[in-house]
Amino acid sequence: MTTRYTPQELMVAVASREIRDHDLVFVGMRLPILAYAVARNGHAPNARGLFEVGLMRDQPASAFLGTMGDPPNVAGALWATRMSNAMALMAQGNVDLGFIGGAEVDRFGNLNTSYVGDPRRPKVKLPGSGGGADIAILSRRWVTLMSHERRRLVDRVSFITSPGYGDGTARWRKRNGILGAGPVAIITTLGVLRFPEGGGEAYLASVHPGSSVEEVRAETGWDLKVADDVSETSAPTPSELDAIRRFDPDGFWTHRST
Amino acid sequence: MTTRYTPQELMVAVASREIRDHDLVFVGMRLPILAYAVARNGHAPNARGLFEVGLMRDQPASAFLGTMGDPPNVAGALWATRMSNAMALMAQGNVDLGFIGGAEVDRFGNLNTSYVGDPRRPKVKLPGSGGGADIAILSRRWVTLMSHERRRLVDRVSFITSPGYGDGTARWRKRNGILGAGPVAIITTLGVLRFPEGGGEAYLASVHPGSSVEEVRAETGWDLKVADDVSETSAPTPSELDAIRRFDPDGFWTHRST
Amino acid sequence: MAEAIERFVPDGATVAIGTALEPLIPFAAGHEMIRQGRRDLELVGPISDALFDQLIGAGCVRRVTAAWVGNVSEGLGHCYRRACEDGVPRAIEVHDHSNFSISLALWAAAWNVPSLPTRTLLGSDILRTNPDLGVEGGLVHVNAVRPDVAIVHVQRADDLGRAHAWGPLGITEEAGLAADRVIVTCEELVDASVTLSDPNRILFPETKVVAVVHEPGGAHPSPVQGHFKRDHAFYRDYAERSRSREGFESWLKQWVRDVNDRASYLTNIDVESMRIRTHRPSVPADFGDD
Amino acid sequence: MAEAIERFVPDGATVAIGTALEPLIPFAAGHEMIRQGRRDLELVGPISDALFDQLIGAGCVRRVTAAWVGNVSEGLGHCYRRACEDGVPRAIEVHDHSNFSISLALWAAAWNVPSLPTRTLLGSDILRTNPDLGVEGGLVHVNAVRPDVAIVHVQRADDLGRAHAWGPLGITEEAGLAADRVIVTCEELVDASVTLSDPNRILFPETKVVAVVHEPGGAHPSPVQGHFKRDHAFYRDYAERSRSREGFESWLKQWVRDVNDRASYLTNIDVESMRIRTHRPSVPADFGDD
Repeated sequence: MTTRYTPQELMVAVASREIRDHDLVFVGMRLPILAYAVARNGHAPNARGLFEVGLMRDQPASAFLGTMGDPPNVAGALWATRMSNAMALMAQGNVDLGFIGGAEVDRFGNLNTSYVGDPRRPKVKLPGSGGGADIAILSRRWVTLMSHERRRLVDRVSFITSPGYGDGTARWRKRNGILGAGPVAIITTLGVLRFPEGGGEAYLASVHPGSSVEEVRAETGWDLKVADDVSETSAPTPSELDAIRRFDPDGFWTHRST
Repeated sequence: MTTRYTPQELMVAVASREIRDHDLVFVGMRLPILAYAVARNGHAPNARGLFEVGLMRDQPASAFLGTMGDPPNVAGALWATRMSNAMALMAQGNVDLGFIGGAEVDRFGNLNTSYVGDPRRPKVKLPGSGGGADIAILSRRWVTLMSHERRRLVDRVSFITSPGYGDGTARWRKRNGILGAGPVAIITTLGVLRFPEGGGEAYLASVHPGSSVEEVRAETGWDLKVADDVSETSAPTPSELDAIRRFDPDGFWTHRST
Repeated sequence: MAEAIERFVPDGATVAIGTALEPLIPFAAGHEMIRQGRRDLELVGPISDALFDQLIGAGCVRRVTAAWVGNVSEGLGHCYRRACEDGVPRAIEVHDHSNFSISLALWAAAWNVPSLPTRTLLGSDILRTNPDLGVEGGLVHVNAVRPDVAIVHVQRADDLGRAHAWGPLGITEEAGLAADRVIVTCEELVDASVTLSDPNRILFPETKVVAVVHEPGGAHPSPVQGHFKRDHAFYRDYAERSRSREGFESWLKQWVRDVNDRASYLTNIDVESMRIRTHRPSVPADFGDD
Repeated sequence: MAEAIERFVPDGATVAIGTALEPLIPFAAGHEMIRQGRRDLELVGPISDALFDQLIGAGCVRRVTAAWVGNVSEGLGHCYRRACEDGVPRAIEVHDHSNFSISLALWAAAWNVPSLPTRTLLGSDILRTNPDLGVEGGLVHVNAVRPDVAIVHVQRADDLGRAHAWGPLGITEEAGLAADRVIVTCEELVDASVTLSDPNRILFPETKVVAVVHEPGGAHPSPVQGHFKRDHAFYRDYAERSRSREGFESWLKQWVRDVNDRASYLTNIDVESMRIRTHRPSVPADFGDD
């Protein structure tokens, strides 16, 4: 018997595995909130979540969250404070892992959530950084989640909102004075892209069940490198799915028809 | 019938008269706490007091205060916060009047509360600035209270902790980028010294009952100018004395033997 | 409310609003600005969950100084897109920030310094588009942003301006300190004995507060700890209808222009289904002094 | 207490202590440092009401980074004077600050920037003596001060490090954020259900807190809102006896060296006369969420 799951549920499960026990995680919104809940209920019982709205938690909220500022995320919090205090911890290198959503990502892991086209007369005005730039620059390592579409995975973003490895040259982050080590994974609806040690260009590390290397490459806007040992992404375990469905009972974030 | 009062009681009464109605007063410690209480109970019922420990009050505390952080000063406060927030208001020019205690003051109103002699090997190490330098620089106008002794009112302080009018040259404060207008009075145990409009050198404006211009000049470490219209300082009124004795019932600050 | 907005939010004002991020957004105050036809505002905030989008769509806005403008649970801000991409209903200027940098811009104003340094934004193209950000000595310098007025919604306040809010506060404290004046809207108008029972929870010095408006439900559809859940469906409906200019106009007519005030607005909402019914009272702190 | 000081306050450490100014001074922790013969400490604080003076007199201190060192109700710090003027019992280095600038030094560390700008101290000779202050572009730049450890006394905390303090907080918050680690001493050790009932009153992220010590009366003679008045007479006695080196030594023997711990110390105090007996409970905030 195989368990059915949505691409978003798989993404949440994969994202949750990026969280190590005892990590302080800058959680962000949407799927990462679920990923934090899954990890905390599974392999990372000592992780803590930090939310830019001004919250720290251990246990995930006991009810569905539309935003990180929803009342269930506040009840039982370990700290309710100002945003600048949460940012202070990240600026000190205390945040082990951050999650960032993106509209566009490029081969060097740079995210654009600001402008498609000329910022003075944009083709598309995206909402902006929010905390994305802060996380990309100040967290120790970070992960982005994205729908895998050719228009979203582009060769070079026209506007770097949240810097990955910049132009891909060696030590670009260091030369720019950036504290954190940079992105470690791009988790998409089709697969998982990773970066070489020390950063640089993304490569395909695993393909989700039901997709293929060829499909992933076709949906990627540059000539995507593929790991020699490219594998199939492990499907969500039953306990991961249990946790996901507990925290998103109506499939609001995970697009499950209930 | 004359009412007897101590020099400190007179100083408090004089200091209280510097507070205008609706002023936000950076209160400080010791006699100014009493001065605030007297003003608020008398001619300045809409004044508010700000304390660097992190408090704002309207009514003076209902019991004796040994320090601004004593529990009666907190109960009923309008705001209990961080010091940097109180300082923010002062940096914005919201503080109308500040009080500073001093060990030494000079003819240009500069205060030394740091070092007598070479700072590297001081003859006397005084406690330091506390909030004094902040008040001297950031409050709109300020007043100092001091025992009138030749060793305390000196020609030039060797160390400017809290700047008055510097070297006394025109626009010294402006040239140094200092926001506030500077000291307006030095209230001593013998008289009141004031400054010309726009700052500069202190002159004797009034002499306390029982003292004289000659005594004041003899106890001052420079050739003190005397106002043409030098007057006698008005004695504390009965209602001023009432208030002083209510807030310092044992004469702790005002040296009254009870 | 009408009087507070009329007196303290003139055309052209720089207005910090929605400073707690997703909770406590003063929608009622924002809608009153729209009804009064306010023009040329500069909006200042971290993220804005739909309120900035509405003010932009209504043509009230000249400049946005913010980290994010959209609809947190739904995504893009359609009015924001139209204004930036097509100048509809009018072109706006955008001063891009990150969440951290907008906070620092307000702390700079609160402490009255021209700018504050930070390590965030290094390597980001946000540095290229916002003239209020500079790089020197390997650090980003964030210029002060001083709002003329900060508008906050809180759980309770007294009529002398002592406001209590709880839950995450985002950039509320620095916005209030940086602003020349503060307008407070509140769920409950309480006696001073309540606010002064806990001076640590008072957000701002009362010397900054120029108006207190008792406006229950004034933050709907955003959540208010202890009072209201977030109305996700309302945000979804707004996102869908505001996709087109016509849809937005019809939404605006229904929820703002054809409504006299917040009390009337609330008659069109199923308030009871949004109300929080559980209670989790904080354990009191004892301010005993003698 | 002994274990917390032993483990987390090594010789040579930079220690922020007494950060709420006059209230909540962790005297018990300071006395334990003296008993353990700690050496070469750098003390960081705003004003210190006698505790710095005692640590200096006991020879524990290499450097003082502070705005004011003395005895707030009595005046001069006699041990501080002897150390600065005569090098007794040892010479100390002084990094002079104002209250505002020491706060900014800690905010700089909390935000991990080399310095923060300010308009205070312009025109003050403090700029001449403290190498951590510079002037450029018409502003003073205050270098970051990062304590190895901040020690705070609070009204209540749980054993996982969530600390509630109330009343004025001075520079406590920035000291805790700036420090690598925080030691909390508390009047009451409470269940997590108490601290988590009010997350807004939690001072620091628990990730900074390395030790919680239940130490009732641990701030005597400084005041603790809701628990203890300030013991003015005790400060006066200390001021008088510490005038001479011998007097200080005898004071130190009586109150620190010949005392095993805070519980023994308190048997020599008329604790009951210092205890606050009135109650002024704060009105709860409702964190209801559903």
